[in-house]
Amino acid sequence: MVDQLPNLGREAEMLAAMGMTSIEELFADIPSEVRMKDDLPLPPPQSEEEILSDARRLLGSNVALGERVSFLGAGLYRNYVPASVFQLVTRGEFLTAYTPYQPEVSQGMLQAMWEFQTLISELVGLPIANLSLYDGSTAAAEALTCSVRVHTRKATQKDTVYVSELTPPDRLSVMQNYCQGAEIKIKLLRHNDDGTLDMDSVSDAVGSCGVYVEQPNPLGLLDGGVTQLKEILGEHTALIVAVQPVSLGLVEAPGHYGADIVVGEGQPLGSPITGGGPIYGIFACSKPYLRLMPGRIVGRSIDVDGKTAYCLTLSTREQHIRRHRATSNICTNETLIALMGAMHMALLGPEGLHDLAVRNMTACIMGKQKLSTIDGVRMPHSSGDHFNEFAIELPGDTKDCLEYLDSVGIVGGFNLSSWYPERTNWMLVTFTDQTQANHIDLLVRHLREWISTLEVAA
Amino acid sequence: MVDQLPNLGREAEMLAAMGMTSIEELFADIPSEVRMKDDLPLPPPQSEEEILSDARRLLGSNVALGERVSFLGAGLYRNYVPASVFQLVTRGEFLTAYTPYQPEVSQGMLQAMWEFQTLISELVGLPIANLSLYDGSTAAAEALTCSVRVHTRKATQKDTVYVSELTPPDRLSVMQNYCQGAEIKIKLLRHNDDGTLDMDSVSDAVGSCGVYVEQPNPLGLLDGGVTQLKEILGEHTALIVAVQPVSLGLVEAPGHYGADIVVGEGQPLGSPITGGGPIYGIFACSKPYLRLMPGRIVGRSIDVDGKTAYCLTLSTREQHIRRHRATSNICTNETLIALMGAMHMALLGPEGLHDLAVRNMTACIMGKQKLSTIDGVRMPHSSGDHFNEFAIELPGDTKDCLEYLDSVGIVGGFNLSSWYPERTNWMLVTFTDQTQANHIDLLVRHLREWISTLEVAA
Amino acid sequence: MSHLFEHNGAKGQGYSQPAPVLPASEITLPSGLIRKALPRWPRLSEPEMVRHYTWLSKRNFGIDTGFYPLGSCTMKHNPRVNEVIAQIPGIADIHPHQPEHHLQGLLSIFHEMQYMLEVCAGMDQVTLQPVAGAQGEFTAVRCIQEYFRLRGEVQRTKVIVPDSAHGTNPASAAMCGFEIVEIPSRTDGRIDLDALRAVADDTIAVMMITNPNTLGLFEEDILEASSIVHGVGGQMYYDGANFNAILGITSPGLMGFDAVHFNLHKTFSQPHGGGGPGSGPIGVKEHLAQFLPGPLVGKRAAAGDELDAAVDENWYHWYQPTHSIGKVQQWHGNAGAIIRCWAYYRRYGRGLRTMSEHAVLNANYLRHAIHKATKEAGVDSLVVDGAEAKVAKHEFTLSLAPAKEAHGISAMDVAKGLLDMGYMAPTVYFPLVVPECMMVEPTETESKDTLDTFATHFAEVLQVDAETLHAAPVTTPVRRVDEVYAARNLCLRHPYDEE
Amino acid sequence: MSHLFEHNGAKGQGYSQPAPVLPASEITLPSGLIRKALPRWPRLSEPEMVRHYTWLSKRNFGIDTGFYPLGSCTMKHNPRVNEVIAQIPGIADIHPHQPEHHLQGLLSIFHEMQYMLEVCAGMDQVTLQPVAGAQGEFTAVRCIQEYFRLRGEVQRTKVIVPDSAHGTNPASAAMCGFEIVEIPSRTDGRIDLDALRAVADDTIAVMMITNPNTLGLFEEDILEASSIVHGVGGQMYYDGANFNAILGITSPGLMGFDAVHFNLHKTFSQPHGGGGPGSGPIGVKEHLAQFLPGPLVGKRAAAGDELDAAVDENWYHWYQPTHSIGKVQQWHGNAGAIIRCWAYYRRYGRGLRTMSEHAVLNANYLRHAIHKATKEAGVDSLVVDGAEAKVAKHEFTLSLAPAKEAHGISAMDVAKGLLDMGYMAPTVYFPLVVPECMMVEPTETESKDTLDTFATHFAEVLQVDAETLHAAPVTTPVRRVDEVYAARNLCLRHPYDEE
Ligand SMILES: Cc1ncc(COP(=O)(O)O)c(C=O)c1O
Ligand SMILES: Cc1ncc(COP(=O)(O)O)c(C=O)c1O
Repeated sequence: MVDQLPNLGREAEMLAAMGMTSIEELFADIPSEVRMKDDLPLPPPQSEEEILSDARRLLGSNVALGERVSFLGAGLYRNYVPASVFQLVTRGEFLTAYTPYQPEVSQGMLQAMWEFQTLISELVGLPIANLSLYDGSTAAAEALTCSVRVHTRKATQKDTVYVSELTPPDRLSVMQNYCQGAEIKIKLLRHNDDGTLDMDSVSDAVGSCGVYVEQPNPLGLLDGGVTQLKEILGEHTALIVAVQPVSLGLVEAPGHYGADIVVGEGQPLGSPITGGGPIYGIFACSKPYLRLMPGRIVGRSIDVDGKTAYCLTLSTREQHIRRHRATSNICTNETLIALMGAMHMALLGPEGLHDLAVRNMTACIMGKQKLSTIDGVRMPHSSGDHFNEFAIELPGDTKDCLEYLDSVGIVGGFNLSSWYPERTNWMLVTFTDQTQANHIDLLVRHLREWISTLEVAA
Repeated sequence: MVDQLPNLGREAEMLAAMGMTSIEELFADIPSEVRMKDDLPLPPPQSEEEILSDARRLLGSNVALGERVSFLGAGLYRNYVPASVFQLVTRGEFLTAYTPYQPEVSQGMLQAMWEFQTLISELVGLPIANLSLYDGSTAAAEALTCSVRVHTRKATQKDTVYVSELTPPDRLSVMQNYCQGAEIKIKLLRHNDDGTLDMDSVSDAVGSCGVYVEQPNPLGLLDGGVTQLKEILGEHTALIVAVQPVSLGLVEAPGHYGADIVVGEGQPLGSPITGGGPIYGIFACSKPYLRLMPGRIVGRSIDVDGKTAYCLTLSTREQHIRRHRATSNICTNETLIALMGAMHMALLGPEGLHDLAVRNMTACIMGKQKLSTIDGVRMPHSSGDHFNEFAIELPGDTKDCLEYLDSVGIVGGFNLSSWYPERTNWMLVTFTDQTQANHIDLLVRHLREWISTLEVAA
Repeated sequence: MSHLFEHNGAKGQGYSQPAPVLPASEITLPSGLIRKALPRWPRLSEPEMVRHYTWLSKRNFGIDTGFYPLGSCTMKHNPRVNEVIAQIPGIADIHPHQPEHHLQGLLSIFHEMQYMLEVCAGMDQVTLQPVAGAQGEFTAVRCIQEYFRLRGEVQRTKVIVPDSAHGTNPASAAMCGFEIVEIPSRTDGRIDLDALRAVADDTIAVMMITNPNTLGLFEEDILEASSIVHGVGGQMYYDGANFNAILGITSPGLMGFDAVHFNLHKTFSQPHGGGGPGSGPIGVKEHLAQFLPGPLVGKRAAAGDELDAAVDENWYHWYQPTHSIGKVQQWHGNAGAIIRCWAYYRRYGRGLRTMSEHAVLNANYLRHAIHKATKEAGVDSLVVDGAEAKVAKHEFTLSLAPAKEAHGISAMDVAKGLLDMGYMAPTVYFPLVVPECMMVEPTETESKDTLDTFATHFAEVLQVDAETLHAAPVTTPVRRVDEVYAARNLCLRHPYDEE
Repeated sequence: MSHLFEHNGAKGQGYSQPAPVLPASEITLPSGLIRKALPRWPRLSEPEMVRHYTWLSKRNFGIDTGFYPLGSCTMKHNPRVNEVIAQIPGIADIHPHQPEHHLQGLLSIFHEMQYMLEVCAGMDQVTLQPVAGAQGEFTAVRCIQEYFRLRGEVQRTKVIVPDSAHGTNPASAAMCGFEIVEIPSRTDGRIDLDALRAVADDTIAVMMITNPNTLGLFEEDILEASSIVHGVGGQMYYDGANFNAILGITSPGLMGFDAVHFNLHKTFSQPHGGGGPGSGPIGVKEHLAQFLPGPLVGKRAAAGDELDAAVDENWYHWYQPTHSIGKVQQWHGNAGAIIRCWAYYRRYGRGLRTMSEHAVLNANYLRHAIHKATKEAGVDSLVVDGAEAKVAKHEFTLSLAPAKEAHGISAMDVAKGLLDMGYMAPTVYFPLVVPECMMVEPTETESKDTLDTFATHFAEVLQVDAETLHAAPVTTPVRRVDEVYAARNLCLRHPYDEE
């Protein structure tokens, strides 16, 4: 620890300057009743080398996806992040800064975030983007409360929002937690057997404050119906669309078919999965939502010399000004990860985004082509187009199948029964830019083998 | 490759501005007789991802020492380089700069190198240090030619230097290459059976231009005799001592016992082994050698406002000014690696250097203690003190032994027969700050096992 | 180039990628789903991108570039090995849905972090899920809300928050649907027990406090406050933003709190990254543990067939608290930040107390040094301490009210003057109870020399005439930024040709 | 803190380490060997160290911070993935003495690099051992020396070097013991065939040339020069510093050279690191191959028991050339640099020619743009081209002689003026054949926009009055540095108290 404390060994000198003789005097104001009597029951201090070696041992025992052939996605996508992104984002000036309260010495981060806002705005087709929420789930949750704040006055279904029934329960749970304080009712939108939204069910949502759907949906399906929703819902219900941002290199931007708010897990742009965090939540909206939206936002301004300068703006929405009437409690957000996103987007450029989307989508198409050759594997939504992933129905229990694949070194996919308990034989298989043709062949081979063991057992 | 060429796709526009229509016009001055007729017989361009993946595959197939228990040193020592060193040295301002020809915008590197000179100067106990040579061997070679330049006029053994007979042949070969142009005769100094320098042999060197010895010597031995050499040699013969710099946390600095030039492999301070390069060569000397020494050097100066400023100085010694009368041909050197050294030294501080030396030396002592318990293993120089390493004599062929150890995952040490062909059963075993007690136990156990297989075979 | 969007290289100038596994022509999206026009992103080659972000970084101030005494934010040094650790594939490249036997290393670290935070805070159970302090507050208040719901105490609709509290406290409580009862602080920012007694009744669910408070003073009456709130059946919530002052010396548990959040990015040095990411675990007493968001990490002896994947003799596993409120982040929180904070805590281990001692030593030393330097410079009449207290904790406040009165120099002027001297400015105008406030937190990782020099420079700034200071900063990449202009002329994205 | 040695924390303030495996008391060195006083190194904590070097870095100019048109140095962008690759343990953590079956990956890359350089240079055998261009020159001249020794041509004691050559050329030849015969260049820096003929006789061992030459012009008479030297039995040596101009278009082999060095750090973008490291492989024709320093990497079909450790169907192995001169670096050269350069070459593969085309395109475009901009600004009379040639190759020279004459503005003044505009200055006063010379090499990784802006700024600098320019730079961390003072008042290390 000495390497972190420059004044270790100088205590006496410093205390003497204050006319004191012991550190204890500095804590005289802490009553003895609340004092800790014993040392903390923790291990002794370690040196950098020892910590690193423990970290290597412990984290080394985790199975990193890169060591395996992996088909696990379900909301987080292993993508390649260019080397320059890491090297630039760890520059101390970015890494060790705080929220840019003093804009004069924080122009770098402020401008980078203003550029990030522009990149996201262009990506999703909406004029406004904030500089990140915690993740896709909190972005979705904040979108719901935001839609209620904007629309509930004129809504016929007051304090009510509709959410696709396919929404993963963990995401839905976050929404519920965020919505319960404002007493918002969350109702579910049904889907058809082919995976598409049930348009009758959508009609029920007319007059509510907001409708939340995902495109691609949680099972990877690209649903043409989603582009029709705004027409059905009209202007007094917020259409909230959650996206996999990379898909927007091929798929129409929700802002272009009427979405009022676009949210999403920003992770596939610029960030490794990192066990699910830190990642960043995308939040973009149209003008009517601006003053009731959550999160920080950067504006372009001028300095006293008239020079272009950037600063945080519209902070009267925020907790540090408006306190309990704030549009959100968010303070620390995910700026640095959003910065990685910005860097990745800057490197990709429009055509690069397109290429990346093509790589993801063609890998998925190849997956569909090859998996469809397996006897016993059914594709419930095979009629649609998929991005990154699709559901399959197996001739046996998904848990068994995943364990079998694990035993041959394949991370097989996601067990959909943990989202939809009745679907014990469903599995979500994911393909990304990192998927190679031979990975898919390996999966096919071992799925076949697993199925043959079932047949033997039967 | 497109990501590296900003003007790809803009060729026509740029050519047009020059009144040209094809790239070919820019090469009109290259006669057709010397034109390449065919495309280069090389593979197609690759993307960053593909290159990285090939690099991971190819380099991943190498056996990194960290994957094994290793006792291989013999001039390069695997040490721990603090994390901050890598993060700071790769900052673009350092990494992508060139030699500081324009001092006004290169103060960072200039000052860091001036500080490096001071750190080395203090470390070895001599007033002058340059800002690196290529490696320990070229530093040693340049020290020899430097000693001749300084002393040959008054020397009784003109153009003659003496070098310890233990000097590893690869290092000696570099010296020979550097010395032959100036027609310098390299004679050998003998060693006693206990590994120490033969002092009679040293007397032969009186009147020569320079004497080169290593402390610790190539077999790890710390030789008290080395501290007596200057007295024997007198002022007209340069005493050149090569050091393992970490040892100077415990062992007397050569400058303090009369060395005129200190050289060494800087690598153990700040640099990973990296297959033997880039590393950096230390070169320090006393005043009389200053104007005839090789390499760049930084001086403290002032700017027009009288502010402290740094710049390259004494460049009239160098090839870009003095051309064929230069003291060396060196131009590009190892500045960035020396910077890593400076950072490591700055982090260590005096006590940290001492601690690091203690860790290296006690590991070596433990190695001696434990290996000495093995029947059949002889320690030819056991009476002396060792730093990092010592030689053992085995009851069988070292090559066999190393192969056996390799088969159980141990990088056993260095086969001394490749330096001293007659010593087929000698092995140099190395212990560093990274050596753990259980590593040594493992070595002992497997050496015993190997020896027992010999006995069975016999 | 002044901004990213001025770069517009030829098509395909971006980052080059390997070919797709199938030709793009295999994609047959219906036209309604096909994107018509790609985003108008810039086109940069790698050299241009590297230079752009290097340039931006040089226009940004971080701890690495200078002293950052931003009160309440604990801008301490971020050890570099932690960044190396966070890049190990066993954390960077793992998926939260992998099976437990793929993640024993991660789970064991999570378990160790839960335990460490529990013993440091004197709490019974910690969850690592919340990803920032504010989310921790929200999560804990949600848990307490469910606790009361289950007990049928639905009349508890109010949360008490001192007026000096951080804005996230009332915002988080309001998000849960509570009514906020703001009580005035005393002039030293300390809690006014009478004001508390006046509002304490059985409609109170929670009281939220920071200790040391936002003036950097320890609430000596904290046990009394706790007993008032507990007396009416309410719960005590500890805002852990100032935990750096008391670690190993006292704990929220000993002070009578029922729940607490940690700002790991402050106390345990996850780099702040220009505004995030953070990590905001919460700890609670036994009676609240069943309401925490899940899953939590438990451990039990490893079974024989588990030993292969185990990291020690234990098996670490996820489990759900029985009455869990559900989730507040979809995954397992900011795992990457937690790993860094684990590496940070390991450096100190049981010696964490030393960290807090030095944080408090440095703060008091700097407070002393500033008063000494201003006295020696004869400008001590221009600045007074924000509180009359012999000792501060890890931060302290100054009031520039006298300077304002005498010379028209505001706290903001002094802040901008300090920027010109190469410092980040302390927090200004917070807390509001101190007029023309500057809130100074040096942290334990600043050297005595830095503190001495800062004190001298602070005194120097006070000697600058008002006109010059109003014009400060002059040495920064831009000069004083017009925040009103920004709000009046909203420009939240590059306007392209629309300007 | 203005320098490292002002940091003097308490004892043990450095980087903390694990305990040694045995107590220090086990060390029993005789007193004569024990160090009496530790070096007077500074004592810094990690936060202080990080801030110190961050601060220093901010006072340094690199390619990442701005345009770096330093002629002859090829300051191109350094792709970032190469740095990631160089940190892979399979290169960073390997020892040159490991057995071949531990290093098949490394050896295969070395083999590929030997091959790639051979085909690019039109040579028969490459060694990667020399660690810089100058060492490459030395090594090649040594090989030629041994070649002649073996042939008994000991009368060849001279090396011809044009007066425009880089200083390392004569220095390297002199180190080998050769006498230097300097021949004058023509005014365009090109070789004077008559001057060459005048000195060419059977005492000549080698002629060393760069092509394109130091003025950036292609030596159109190169075949004639080669045949003159070969005619008297001498060898032709190609200084590869300017290889970036011709890769894939022509080759030293086609031009009649017998030996060549590569500055991998220039052409193949090992970052220059403030002065190094570099890598200076050499290539030679068949007749010289046996003299190369060893070991070289060869390949053969892998045997059955080797396939486990093999990276493909081949076995890569070290071998010694029969008449090897021995070694010039103790290990295998700068392996870490070679790996980076391998990664660099792989980006282009057979498309390396495009790289050279763009290097030449950019240089000619910039040359054109500067003349256009100075013309438009009406200051074209102040600067003329260093050579009368329709096209330059990858660099070009300008002469500020008219500016000097007309206004007393020297090349150095213009250089310093450019620093004030945020650029690294071009190389100045080299080559000497151009009066008041500036040597400009933009490289292929600069955008057209950067070149255009630089041209405009260049013209602007020429419009600044002489007095102002003499005082430049004013915006840099320090102003014009007194190099004479430095040499007269030698201060080569921190003086401690001795000052
Ligand atoms: C006192 C206090 N409480 C709560 C918070 C909110 O924490 P976070 O920013 O991590 O959400 C802060 C952050 O600045 C704080 O200073
Ligand atoms: C023309 C020329 N030749 C040779 C060299 C020497 O190469 P190095 O610096 O790699 O030793 C240089 C380096 O600047 C050069 O420009």
